[in-house]
Amino acid sequence: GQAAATEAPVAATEAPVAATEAPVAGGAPEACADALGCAVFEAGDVIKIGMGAPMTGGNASYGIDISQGATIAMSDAGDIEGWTFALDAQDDGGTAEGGAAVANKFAADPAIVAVAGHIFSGATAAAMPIYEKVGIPMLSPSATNPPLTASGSTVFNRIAFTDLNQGNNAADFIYNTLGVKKMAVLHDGSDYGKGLADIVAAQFVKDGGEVVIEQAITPGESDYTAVLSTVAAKTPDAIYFGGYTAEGAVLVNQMKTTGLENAKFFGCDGTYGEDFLTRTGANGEGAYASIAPASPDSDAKLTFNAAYLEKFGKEAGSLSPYTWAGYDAAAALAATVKQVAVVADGKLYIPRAALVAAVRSLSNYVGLSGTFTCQSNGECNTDKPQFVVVKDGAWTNAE
Amino acid sequence: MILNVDNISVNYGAINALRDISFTLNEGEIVALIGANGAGKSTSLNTVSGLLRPTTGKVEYLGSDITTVTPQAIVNLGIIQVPEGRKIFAKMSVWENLEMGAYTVKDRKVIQERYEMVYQKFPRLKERRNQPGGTLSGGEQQMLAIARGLMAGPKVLLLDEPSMGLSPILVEQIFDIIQEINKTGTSILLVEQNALMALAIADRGYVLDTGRIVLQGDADDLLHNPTVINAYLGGETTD
Amino acid sequence: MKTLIRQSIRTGITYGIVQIFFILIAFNTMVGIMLAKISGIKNPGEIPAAKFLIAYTILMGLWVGISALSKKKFLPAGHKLLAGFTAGLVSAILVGLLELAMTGILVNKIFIRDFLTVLSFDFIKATLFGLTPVLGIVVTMGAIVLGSLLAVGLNIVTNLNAVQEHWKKDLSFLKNLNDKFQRMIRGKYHLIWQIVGISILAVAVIFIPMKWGSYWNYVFGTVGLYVILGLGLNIIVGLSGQLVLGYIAFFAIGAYTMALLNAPEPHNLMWGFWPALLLGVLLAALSGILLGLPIMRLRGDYLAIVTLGFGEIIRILLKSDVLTDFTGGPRGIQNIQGPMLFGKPFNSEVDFVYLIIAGVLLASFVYNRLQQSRTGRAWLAIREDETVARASGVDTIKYKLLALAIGAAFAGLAGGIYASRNQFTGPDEHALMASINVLSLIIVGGMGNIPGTILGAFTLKGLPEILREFANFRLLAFGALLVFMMLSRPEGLIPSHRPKYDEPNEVSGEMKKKEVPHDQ
Amino acid sequence: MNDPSSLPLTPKGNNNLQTNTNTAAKKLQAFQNSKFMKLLRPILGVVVSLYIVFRLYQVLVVHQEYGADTWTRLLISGLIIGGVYSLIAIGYTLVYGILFMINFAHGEVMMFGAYAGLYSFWAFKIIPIAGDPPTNFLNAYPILAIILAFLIGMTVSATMGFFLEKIAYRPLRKAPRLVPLISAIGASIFLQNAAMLLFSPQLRDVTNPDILRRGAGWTIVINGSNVILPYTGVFTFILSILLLVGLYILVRKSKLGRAMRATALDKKTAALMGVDVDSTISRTFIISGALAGAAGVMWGIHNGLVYYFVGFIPGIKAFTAAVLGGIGNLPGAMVGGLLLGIVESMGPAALGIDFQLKDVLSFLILIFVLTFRPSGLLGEVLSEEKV
Amino acid sequence: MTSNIIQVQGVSKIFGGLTAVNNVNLDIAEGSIYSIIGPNGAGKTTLFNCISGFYIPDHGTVLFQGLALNGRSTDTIASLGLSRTYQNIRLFSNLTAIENVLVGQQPRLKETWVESILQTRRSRKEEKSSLVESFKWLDFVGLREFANSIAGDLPYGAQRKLEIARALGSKPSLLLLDEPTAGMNPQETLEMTALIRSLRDKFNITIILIEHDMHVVMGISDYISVLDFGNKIAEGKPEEIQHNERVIEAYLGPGGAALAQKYRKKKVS
Ligand SMILES: Nc1ncnc2c1ncn2[C@@H]1O[C@H](COP(=O)(O)OP(=O)(O)OP(=O)(O)O)[C@@H](O)[C@H]1O
Ligand SMILES: Nc1ncnc2c1ncn2[C@@H]1O[C@H](COP(=O)(O)OP(=O)(O)OP(=O)(O)O)[C@@H](O)[C@H]1O
Ligand SMILES: [Mg+2]
Ligand SMILES: [Mg+2]
Repeated sequence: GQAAATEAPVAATEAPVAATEAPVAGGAPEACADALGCAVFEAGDVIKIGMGAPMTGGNASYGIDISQGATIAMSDAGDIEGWTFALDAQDDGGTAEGGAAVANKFAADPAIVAVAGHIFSGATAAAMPIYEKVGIPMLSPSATNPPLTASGSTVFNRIAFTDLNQGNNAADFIYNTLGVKKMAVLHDGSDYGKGLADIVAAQFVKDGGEVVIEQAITPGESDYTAVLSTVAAKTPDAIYFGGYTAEGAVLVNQMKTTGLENAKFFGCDGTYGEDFLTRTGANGEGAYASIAPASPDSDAKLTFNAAYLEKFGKEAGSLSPYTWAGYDAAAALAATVKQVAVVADGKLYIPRAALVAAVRSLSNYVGLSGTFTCQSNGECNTDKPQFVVVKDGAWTNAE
Repeated sequence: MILNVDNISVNYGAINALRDISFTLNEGEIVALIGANGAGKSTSLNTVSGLLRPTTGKVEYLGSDITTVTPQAIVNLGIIQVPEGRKIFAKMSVWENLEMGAYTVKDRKVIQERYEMVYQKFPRLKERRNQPGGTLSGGEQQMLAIARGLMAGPKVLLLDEPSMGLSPILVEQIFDIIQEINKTGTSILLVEQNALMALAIADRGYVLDTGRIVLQGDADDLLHNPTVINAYLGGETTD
Repeated sequence: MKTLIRQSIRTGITYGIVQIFFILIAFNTMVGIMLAKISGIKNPGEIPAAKFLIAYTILMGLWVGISALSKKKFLPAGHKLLAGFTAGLVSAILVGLLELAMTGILVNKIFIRDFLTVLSFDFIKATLFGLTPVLGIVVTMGAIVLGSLLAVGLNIVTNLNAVQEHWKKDLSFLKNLNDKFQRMIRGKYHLIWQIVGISILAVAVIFIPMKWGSYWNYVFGTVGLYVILGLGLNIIVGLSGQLVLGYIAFFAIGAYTMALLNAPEPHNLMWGFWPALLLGVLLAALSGILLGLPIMRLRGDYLAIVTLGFGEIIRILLKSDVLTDFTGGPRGIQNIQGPMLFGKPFNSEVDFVYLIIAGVLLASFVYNRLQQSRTGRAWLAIREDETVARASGVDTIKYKLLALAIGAAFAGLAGGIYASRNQFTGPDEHALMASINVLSLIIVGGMGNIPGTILGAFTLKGLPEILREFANFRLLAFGALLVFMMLSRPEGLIPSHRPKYDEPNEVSGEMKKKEVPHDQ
Repeated sequence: MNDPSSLPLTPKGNNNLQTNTNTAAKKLQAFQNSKFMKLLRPILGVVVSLYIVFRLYQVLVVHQEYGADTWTRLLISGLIIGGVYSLIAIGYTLVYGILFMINFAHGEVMMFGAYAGLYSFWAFKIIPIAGDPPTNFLNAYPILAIILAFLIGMTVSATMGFFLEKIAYRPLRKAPRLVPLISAIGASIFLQNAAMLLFSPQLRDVTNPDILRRGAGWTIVINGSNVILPYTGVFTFILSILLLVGLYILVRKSKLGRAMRATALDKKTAALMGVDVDSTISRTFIISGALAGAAGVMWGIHNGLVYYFVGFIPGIKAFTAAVLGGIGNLPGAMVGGLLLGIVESMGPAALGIDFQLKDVLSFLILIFVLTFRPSGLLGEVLSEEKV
Repeated sequence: MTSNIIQVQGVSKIFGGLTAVNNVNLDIAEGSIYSIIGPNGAGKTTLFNCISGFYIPDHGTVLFQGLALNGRSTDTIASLGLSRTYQNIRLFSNLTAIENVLVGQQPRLKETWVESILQTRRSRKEEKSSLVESFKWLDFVGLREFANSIAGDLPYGAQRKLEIARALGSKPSLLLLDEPTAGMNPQETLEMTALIRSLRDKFNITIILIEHDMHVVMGISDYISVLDFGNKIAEGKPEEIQHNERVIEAYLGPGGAALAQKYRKKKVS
């Protein structure tokens, strides 16, 4: 731990309870008097926001991309009377084992006040109980697994778009607005994709439609003609896909050669993005996606995109669809930290319990990827989805 | 002197397998190396072939130093070894094994002639030319090993226990063949457990014991040397 | 002389290429940042100050120089100077050429980042230390040559070769230590020493975890679990010689048995920890036998790929749609409970460390006893030559299945504890890479012995934690270290020895076993 | 020789016979156990076959789920996927056949080949060629561009193969067998991450020349539905057959091939025949690398996506294919690859199970095949070992 | 002593088109030293493989102590008391000599793996006794000093002896030796002959021997069978075989000393 907080050794090695007395002894503000205490920063220290993300392995593009987005948020966040923010992105490989390791590391680091993550649900599930013990609030940009918010955790929140909301609305839209009666439902076998696909399928049947076939594909491949051929044999009017752009684009391309040239493709927020357009080209024309309603191409977003390109040499969104959410999660946390931070005797105190509560009561925070108000269970992005369609090579509003 | 081994020592890790031994082979000679198990006979041959590097001393072939030359280059020079334990390429057919023997020979016609030659010497191999080498009987494998050595057209032939596992009648044939080869101008360094026979056909002999040369001289003299008779001939003599 | 120069040039080219590669992956700024942090700067930013980059460049030069002089202990100083300088210069020229090209990109404002991502203009400027291009290149080359000269000086003054040789040839101090240790606990006062030793160990084991803090407890807990896994796989691969690549499947079976029986979702069975653990161990062993039965005739790599397939089958089934209702699908299972012992619930990392230490001790005990018995020898015989082992009266099928079953049981044990400690398990935990990690750890540590397995587990699971500082260079470094370790110590960090048997003294019945060095 | 009178055996007695017949009864039980082992395989065979027949009956006759058009599509898809697997598997098998070593980094060598192909096409696309309308090198001389891309890809991968062997495997020639495997795994991890850091983790699209557009192909009408036979797929398939035939001739007929086989069987004796073992092994890696490079470029052309992880899954699959066919056996690799491809694409449909389980299916087939033919489909049968 | 320990009844083994062993019958009396000789490729090793269970004969049966061996696995056969050595040495070459012999003891041990873990009294006793025995067998073949050497590093002759020690570990009543003196010099061959003889004399182990060295064969055999092209062409006492025309023609030739004389004459002339 590089943070030179005086209480660092105590907090790092002892159970968190021991932190209670320390700040009080140092003449700290009253807010630090509870069981979780405060994170204390000397002059020149950096306030760290953690992020557990897959930085290596097959899913590294998500971790790298989201952390890059969050990095920009840190420099945009400014300072609290001279104390600046920094992102500490650690590799959790996207797995529970890594998630718990990173969480334990963060929990032992007194300079980490909040975590913008984790990125994958497995890692998040394993990390949650650890943060719970030490009072580090989480704000995940992308962990969408529904039960995460059902376990009664006080620290876990997410700005990821809720699957239930997105799925039910998408099914209604497909059945009612698009008038599709026979649909095939595909997903990539991930908790996100499958979760969404299951919701859509159930709602679609409830609406009165027929799900002609449900199939899971193996992610990471680039030839899905076999699955698509069997899907084609059921002559669906549309295909719903829960998953990400990498596979979604391949599906769209290969639909044209497998007898599905007349079926509509309906994706989700995971398949939305510029990348989908470049990868599908003419094949992508008419493909749908459902996204969290954003202020489309607001000035802030354009600024961000430019900064991202300048800094990382890539168009924002070309590595994953969650860049902006990554920015939002980190930025929202920094903003919340600013709310609760107290400066006294040349030190900065961040009361942990107050921060946990403050994140949970985030309200009407306008980010790049939506406007967030956290519910009591930690769901912060519950707006109705917006439906978009590719028209003349660009995403346009479908309603 | 076609081959001159000068004061070489060879180690396997900590084990000294050869300690300062020297021997020579003259043009057209048969020289026998005899000695108990583990005396270092095979080690000597492997050193000449370049498979092992001596820690001291040198090996000379026709006057030039070949101590650090690679095994394949040594083969190209015409020094061919028929290794101990046959070392047949088990999954290659008899024919392919022979073809490997002629690996360094460029001329197809020469190879063809040599085929005829070895098939004539070992008709059994001709019968079995498409059988995988690994399924041959022990003795058949030994024939193949020798035949494979001949395919290269050696100038110096290093034979490591060529009579091992052969039936008595074949042993006779093998020794006949060795002499025949020798007559066509190939110098032969012969390692044998069958010391009696080896010394019988050899011009000169060396006796190795735990990595040292303990006796050397004319083959006939060695045959009558009481030490040799007791230790290596099992008390048996030819007279 | 000529060969010396040629060798040095070759070294220079090799390391020049390595340095170019490092720059193209921005390893220089990464190291620069670390140097800055070491020197006390708390927030060095994305691109470190020029002095740190210069320091990095000198370090690179030092590396070139050391490498050029390795294995050249007995050269005269002049020759060393020549060799070091040549190598340094050659690599400096190569790096200079790269920087020249980078300057071209900078000056002509070419956007090349689609091909090579890191080459942003800022980065190029930083690599040139913020100086003018010409000056930057000169400084770079100078720094590299300076580094290599430093290496020459170091080489002359100190004996760097000794360090390398130590690493390569003998970790003999470890062996000496062990010998001393053995003598102590078997010698005259062995009882006293044993009591003292055990109490010290017990005190250490009980109190140290309390001091570590939860992060290191977590890390060492994981290491401990991998020791158990390593011992299990050692029985299968190291002793009985069956190359199993899907070993983590048994771990998954243990973990899922624990999860399904003990967690509220999806079945709400709420078994206790201990019965669930026991059942997990048994099921893992059983699945080892079931996997073994049809493939007993397979050898070597055929076995490897089949078991790899088995691992994948288990993983895919766990997350598949068909079994979602039963296994929780891709979401995995949460809220797995810890054990109760003497009325105290286990819920912190520290508690689990004790549990894991107990597991490691149990596994080591079983492993050790088996290895030194008839069973262990039967396995070794199978490993060496299955056909002959069989003809010598070893029921090879029985013993191979036994090895699979016991090895799998170890994995089941580790899996159960793991799931309970993390309170979560999901299908992607049990992917191929995890199996490969276990296999690597037993080979890196030294196959077939307990200390090797422990050291291997520390290396394989501890090293990536230490390498965390390297961020996304972490696995790159890890891969390189894996290759390096194999090249420099192919027998593993602690090579196995064949036990030495003395003829038993029939009167006292005392049996002694000592170790003799042996390369397998 | 020592005095043997104190030896454990009962001298001159018939006790031996006694104890032996006593144990004989017990051993008879063991015998029955082994009989069970022997019956296991036929039973397994019958059960599995019956199940497959039953499922096929259900899918094909009872439900008639898919028509001829679908089956044709599935077959085409399977053959193409299989062709790619074969191409990678050949490289695996070649190295395995010589060093008995699983070159775990083969998939990564292929990945670098794929990047080389990708970048070549990009570069060709940038080079302008005047004309009406103005075009670029890629589309003006597509055949040349493709050949060049292959050459570049194969050179890059061959060089990598060469250095991989030299740095990571050669020093381990005498080490225990698993050691080079771990070294290979380390190399594989290293190369993956090196590519990720060099080229960024982004997924890239390969720009094909227009004549080889992805998705375009010959159209066959079956059951009134258009079945497309994609150009890229056919290209892939033909290329892998050509490379296989060429390689087979090389290994079976050429002197290098014979040296390779001899080296595989016994390095020391091969050296005694005049074979340069080091250079033979180097050349093997160069050839295997070149094949991986070709596979990589091919992968880019047909599948379109290139990223740092692209070699991993095909690498595993290809290895499976090589084993299925009998590892070390070139035609075996081809057969294994094609079979695997077909099982993956047609298997789930034919048996009426989820496509998600296609890998389960292929590994089950692998286990099943190896249960009956322990050395793969075309591997030599080790029925009775000569001792 | 007169009962037949092993009966080979009409055994044939065919490889592809090649009949390696053709309808061979052998009756081998308990306690005898029985040699099988014949030209290279006659089928001797193949016959051994059929007896010891490596090959399943295409025709015929092998009865061991009245029990049919057909189709039994080699480990079962070994536990019945039939051990062998190999023409091409097959030791566990990375294990020490003593460990090799310990493995040879496997069929007589009863210790189960559970007992191994718990180290019950029985298992400790058994471990100890098997170690004692192994050392005695090593002593017997003269390899006591090599007990803790790696088997693969031993000299060739020592490896052959070690194979015998390993085979003896299971207290066999029948021992098959495939060319035990191959690669040994005459002196060592004499020692080996004495060793084989003492095995029979002291421990009543029946021995079947394949050998090309006629000194050995004629010196110690009670009875000899001759194979040629898979067929048994002759059998009888050593003296009978030595003078059998057909055997001399197919196999024996003029004999070692006579041969040597022949060459020496050639050389002199
Ligand atoms: N690879 C090896 N590793 C260690 N020691 C070895 C090795 N090869 C041979 N030795 C040892 O070196 C010594 C000489 O062995 P060598 O094989 O040369 O003997 P030899 O005279 O050919 O014996 P034989 O008649 O048994 O073939 C022996 O003590 C042997 O144990
Ligand atoms: N597995 C096999 N496949 C094909 N042919 C074989 C096989 N095993 C042995 N043979 C052939 O059967 C014949 C008999 O072989 P065997 O090994 O029994 O001979 P042998 O009598 O032991 O000869 P030697 O004294 O030379 O060892 C040989 O011609 C051999 O080539
Ligand atoms: Mg020898
Ligand atoms: Mg034989």
